[in-house]
Amino acid sequence: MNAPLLSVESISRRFGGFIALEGVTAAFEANKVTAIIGPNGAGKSTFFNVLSGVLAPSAGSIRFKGRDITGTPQHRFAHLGIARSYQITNIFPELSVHENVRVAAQAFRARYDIWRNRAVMTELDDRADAALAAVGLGGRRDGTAKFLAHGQQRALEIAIALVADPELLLLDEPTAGMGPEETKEMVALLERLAAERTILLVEHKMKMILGLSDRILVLHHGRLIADGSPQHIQTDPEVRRVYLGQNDGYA
Amino acid sequence: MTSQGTYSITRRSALAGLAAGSAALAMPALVRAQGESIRIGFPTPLTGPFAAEAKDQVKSAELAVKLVNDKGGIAGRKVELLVRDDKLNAGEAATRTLELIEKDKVHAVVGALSSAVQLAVNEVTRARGVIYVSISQSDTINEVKDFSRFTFHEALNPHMTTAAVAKHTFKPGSKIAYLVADYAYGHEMLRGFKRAQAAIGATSVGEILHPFGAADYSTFMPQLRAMRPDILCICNFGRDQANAIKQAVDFGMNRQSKIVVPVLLHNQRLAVGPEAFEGVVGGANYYWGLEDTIPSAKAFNDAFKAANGGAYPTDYGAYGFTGVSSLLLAMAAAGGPDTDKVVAALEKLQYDVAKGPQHYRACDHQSVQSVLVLESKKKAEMKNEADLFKILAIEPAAESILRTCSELGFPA
Amino acid sequence: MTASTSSIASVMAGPAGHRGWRARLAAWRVPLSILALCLLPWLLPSNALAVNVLVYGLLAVGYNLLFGYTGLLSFGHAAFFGAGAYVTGIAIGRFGVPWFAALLLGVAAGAALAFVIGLLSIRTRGIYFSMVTLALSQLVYYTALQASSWTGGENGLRGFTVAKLDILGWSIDFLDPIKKYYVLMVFAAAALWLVSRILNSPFGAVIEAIRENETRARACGYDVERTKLIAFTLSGLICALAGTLFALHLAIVPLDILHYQTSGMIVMMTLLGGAGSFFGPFVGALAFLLMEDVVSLWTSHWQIVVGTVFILFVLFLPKGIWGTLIAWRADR
Amino acid sequence: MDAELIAMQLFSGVALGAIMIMVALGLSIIFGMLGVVNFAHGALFMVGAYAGLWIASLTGSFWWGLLIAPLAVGALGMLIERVLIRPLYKRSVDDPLLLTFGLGYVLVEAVRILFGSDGIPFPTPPQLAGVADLGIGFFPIYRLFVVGVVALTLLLLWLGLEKTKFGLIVRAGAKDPQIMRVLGVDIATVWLLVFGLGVALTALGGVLAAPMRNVNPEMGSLVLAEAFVVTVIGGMGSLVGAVVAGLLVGVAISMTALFAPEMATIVMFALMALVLLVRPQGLFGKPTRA
Repeated sequence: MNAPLLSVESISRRFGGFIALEGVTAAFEANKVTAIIGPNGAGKSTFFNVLSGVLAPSAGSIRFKGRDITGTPQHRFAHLGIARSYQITNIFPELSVHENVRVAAQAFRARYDIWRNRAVMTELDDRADAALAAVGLGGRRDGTAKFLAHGQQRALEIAIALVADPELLLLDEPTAGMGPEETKEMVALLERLAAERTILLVEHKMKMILGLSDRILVLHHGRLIADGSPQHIQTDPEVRRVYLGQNDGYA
Repeated sequence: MTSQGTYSITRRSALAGLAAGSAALAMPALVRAQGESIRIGFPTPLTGPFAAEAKDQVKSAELAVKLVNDKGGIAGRKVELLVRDDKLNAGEAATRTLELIEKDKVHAVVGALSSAVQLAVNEVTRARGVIYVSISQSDTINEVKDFSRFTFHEALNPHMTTAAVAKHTFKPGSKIAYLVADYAYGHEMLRGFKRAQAAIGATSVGEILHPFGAADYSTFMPQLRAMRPDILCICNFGRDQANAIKQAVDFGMNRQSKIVVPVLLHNQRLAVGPEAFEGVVGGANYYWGLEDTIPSAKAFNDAFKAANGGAYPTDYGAYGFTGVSSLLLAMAAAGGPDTDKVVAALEKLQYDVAKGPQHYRACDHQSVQSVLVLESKKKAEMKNEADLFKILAIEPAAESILRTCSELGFPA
Repeated sequence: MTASTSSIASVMAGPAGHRGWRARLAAWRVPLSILALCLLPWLLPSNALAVNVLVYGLLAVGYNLLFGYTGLLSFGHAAFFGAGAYVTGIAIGRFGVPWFAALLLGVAAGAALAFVIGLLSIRTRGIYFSMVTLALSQLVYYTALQASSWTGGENGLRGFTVAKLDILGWSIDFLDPIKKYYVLMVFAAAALWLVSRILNSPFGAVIEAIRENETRARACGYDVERTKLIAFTLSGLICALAGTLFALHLAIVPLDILHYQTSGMIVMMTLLGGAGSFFGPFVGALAFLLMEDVVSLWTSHWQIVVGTVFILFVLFLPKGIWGTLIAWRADR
Repeated sequence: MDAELIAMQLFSGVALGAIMIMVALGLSIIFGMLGVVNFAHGALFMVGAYAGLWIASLTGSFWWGLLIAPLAVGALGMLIERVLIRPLYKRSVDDPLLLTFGLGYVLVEAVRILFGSDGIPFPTPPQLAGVADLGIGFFPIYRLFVVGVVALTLLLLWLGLEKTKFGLIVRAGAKDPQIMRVLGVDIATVWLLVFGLGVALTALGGVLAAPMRNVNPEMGSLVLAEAFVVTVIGGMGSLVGAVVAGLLVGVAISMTALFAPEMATIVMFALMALVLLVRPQGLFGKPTRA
């Protein structure tokens, strides 16, 4: 087994008296697609927020490329090589589609430069255009982001994450709220991405996960109750018990 | 049960208020400058807490102008009053004064109610060599630092009022407590009272500085009561004074002590009512009741009442009249608005326009004048709505009640 | 969340839609502004009003950098305006510092104060941010009131009239209203150029991104707090410059300019013109002051007119005068 | 410093806090439910005082003014909510704030036009005039009455919130506005009533304050600043917070008045800055996330 890209060591997260995550330990190898599933309230979002630096764990540690990054401020994560998308569409609504991605690319070039004209940084424009093309939004570059269709906004969000050229891509329900047609396009996009990047995703749509993932983690009540290949997870009795009665899409 | 009229807004009923509102729409401020006329700028706080005083000032100043114009103006030229709202804001006042000087080309400026506004106008007129007759009460303006050859002070200052009030209320051995607004004007009043207190041989039992512009004084009252003073000196102004007096009375301070203020304000007394002010003693530049003893006061009252539907002139309103009148008298003596000549004429002027003889002192241009000491009447003793005060004493005009020129920093 | 995003919608001369004429307008915005400022004294009823438009317009421009572009509703910008004015006045009046050095000192002091207040307030959000800035600026107000030996207290700061300006051997009569206007305008123009430059810079893109979506900006790798602090300081710096110009112009510093009502007025002007647009704040300051000037000559109840106009703007023209014009033009 | 004076000072601080609580409660309840920062709240306090005076002068009795003015001004508040504020709910939080800021100007000026710009006397009701001996010192009977009215109002408010269906909805809504939609409550009506209630509370504060501080058009501006300080210290939207912070600020002011009287105003801003730096959401506020 290779050295893992990302590993978490018995992390917990409490909100007051409520324990959202407890003692989760896992390691993620490079160039694999891993899905995290679990019923509502299982702690998936908390887990994701801890992995992307939004929340610091109450206990435990996170290592990325062998380095301890526990407690690193969130904005540093992008620079480490961890980018994420959100469950609820999270873009810059009043900016143009192109500017949404360009400003994301700019984070690695100039953050506090108040003097130069940003128009001269043409390579950022090119990178933004490339990222937009990769998600199939090349034709909409000059539109205002808030006027995009829902599916296109989701794609834009991935472009924003992608332009950072991250080693680890965290996708929180990338197909949330999408119709079948849009979902199909998104799955195709994810498959293309999976060929070249390490991806962690939270998803509800089981069929999609089973087709896409190399490995699945199952969270329940903040604990990791199963970890293994899709085939293994499908037959795990614990998982079956947890999902009994609420097998939405779980076939 | 309370009788009808205890809670009364009859004095400014809604309808009267509406009338006043529409009258304000037709303010005289729009009078356009003409080539031949002599123009006098008049910044005053038409909006804000002293709007009532300001409106009285405008009426009085207009009366002074009208009386002169009725007699053919000055050297055959009509006099024009350009009223501007300074909003009780020094920056606004300075801007309006600049406009008056630069655009309306006024020959002189009269006005300002607050000390900050007065000092701002003074700064602008001083730099540009424009005559300014100030009608705001402050000690600061007398000092050499803010002296302008072109500025004359028609108003009393705290030094004068406190000296006069103390003379008629403090006694040797009196125990005096002070409640003082914590800003320059408050400190000036305190300084004046304490100087008089030392001269008379009274003693201070405590001083409390309160934040300028406070609405509630209840937290100071237990301490003041505990001091057990014979006299409580409330050294603040306007709304602060009205609230402080009212709350002191609520706490029963008036039963154990005499309440004394440097300046007893006509309009504040109206705004607060006779009950709270009953027996309060304070100084004033003018009260219409002077007409019994002073002929010029009678003439002013009559002219004012005739011009304003029978309304009586007020203390701060009278400043508008005496200030503008003294300027116009000097202009008449100088034969026109030429600045140097008018300054020379003002320096020589002896005038009696509403309150007995006055003149401007040479060193600081302070008007030497009498100070009235008034006591607020009981409701039962009031003969009419305007019968507010009893004149306890008139401290006659004399340079001896001013700070000396050398004390103010002027070369001997 | 904090931003008045709806009000700002599509106002920005940003790259979205209708790029042609808006991009051209954006490219020419500094020369156009300077041209308008050059004409101002000849279009307005008085020079004093023209200088006020210049000073308050610049103040609103500085404020707009924070409110319109970064999306932070500060209620404490009077503090930076006042700090610039007081420090300039004290430097000239008490220490005899040459006017230009005093101006620089005033700007530096305002920026430093903004940095400190920013440092304390940035970590609060939304309405709490507005309230903390309000509270801290009121502390500045009371400090100035108490430190009367330095500031003149309630009487205001006086005694620093600059009658003549010596610039490279030239002597300019600074009491001459027109000459004074153009001298002050040079500084305002320089500040406008600086603001335009900031808005065009990479940093300008970052603050807009933060206004649009703070969470997203953070996930993109931007240190949101630090960026806001820099924006806050720059905004304070421009407002402090407006304060120094105000002090040089009036030769007094009234205590009232530190009061929170001044902060409220800045917000009103910015909104009236159009937050988040380059020209908006100046248009707002012009409209506000002209309205106040004209209406207060007509009636002493000018506040009811100003208040009503403001309510109508919030209800029906939330993009402000300039923003509405731009949006209307964009729909053609 | 003798103990009686300190006890007296504490008591006057509590009495001072009572009026602040009335104003801050209305501000907080409106913010908590509607998310509206009401900058016209001080002006409505002043309108309450004038309404009380007007009604008292019509009826010849303070008591009618005390009873009717809050209801009348509360109705005015509902009108304001319905006509001016409701169109803004879909917009950013800044918009109602800015609108009410302008509304404050309009209300103050309207009162100046109707009643003149200088103040009007508002005598203490004769039944409540005079001072009472508290054992530790003398205190105006009227101020004791004010403390009593505020306490009674708080009690009624508490009962209303705890024991009635409307109270249940308000409490649920203040915790999480989303839940109201889920429950299928007619939010528009609830918001209308809550706004009216908040305004009525501040108007009651205005009528109560009038006999202590006189009545003038600017009386609301200082009160607004105090109410903001109290609400923010307590935590915007928290009713318990408004009460606790009101008492805290009142006592802080009265204690400052004893030891450094000239700092009595600045102390509340300093207190607010301090609280926010340590606890950005206020003492009882919910943490906010952007």
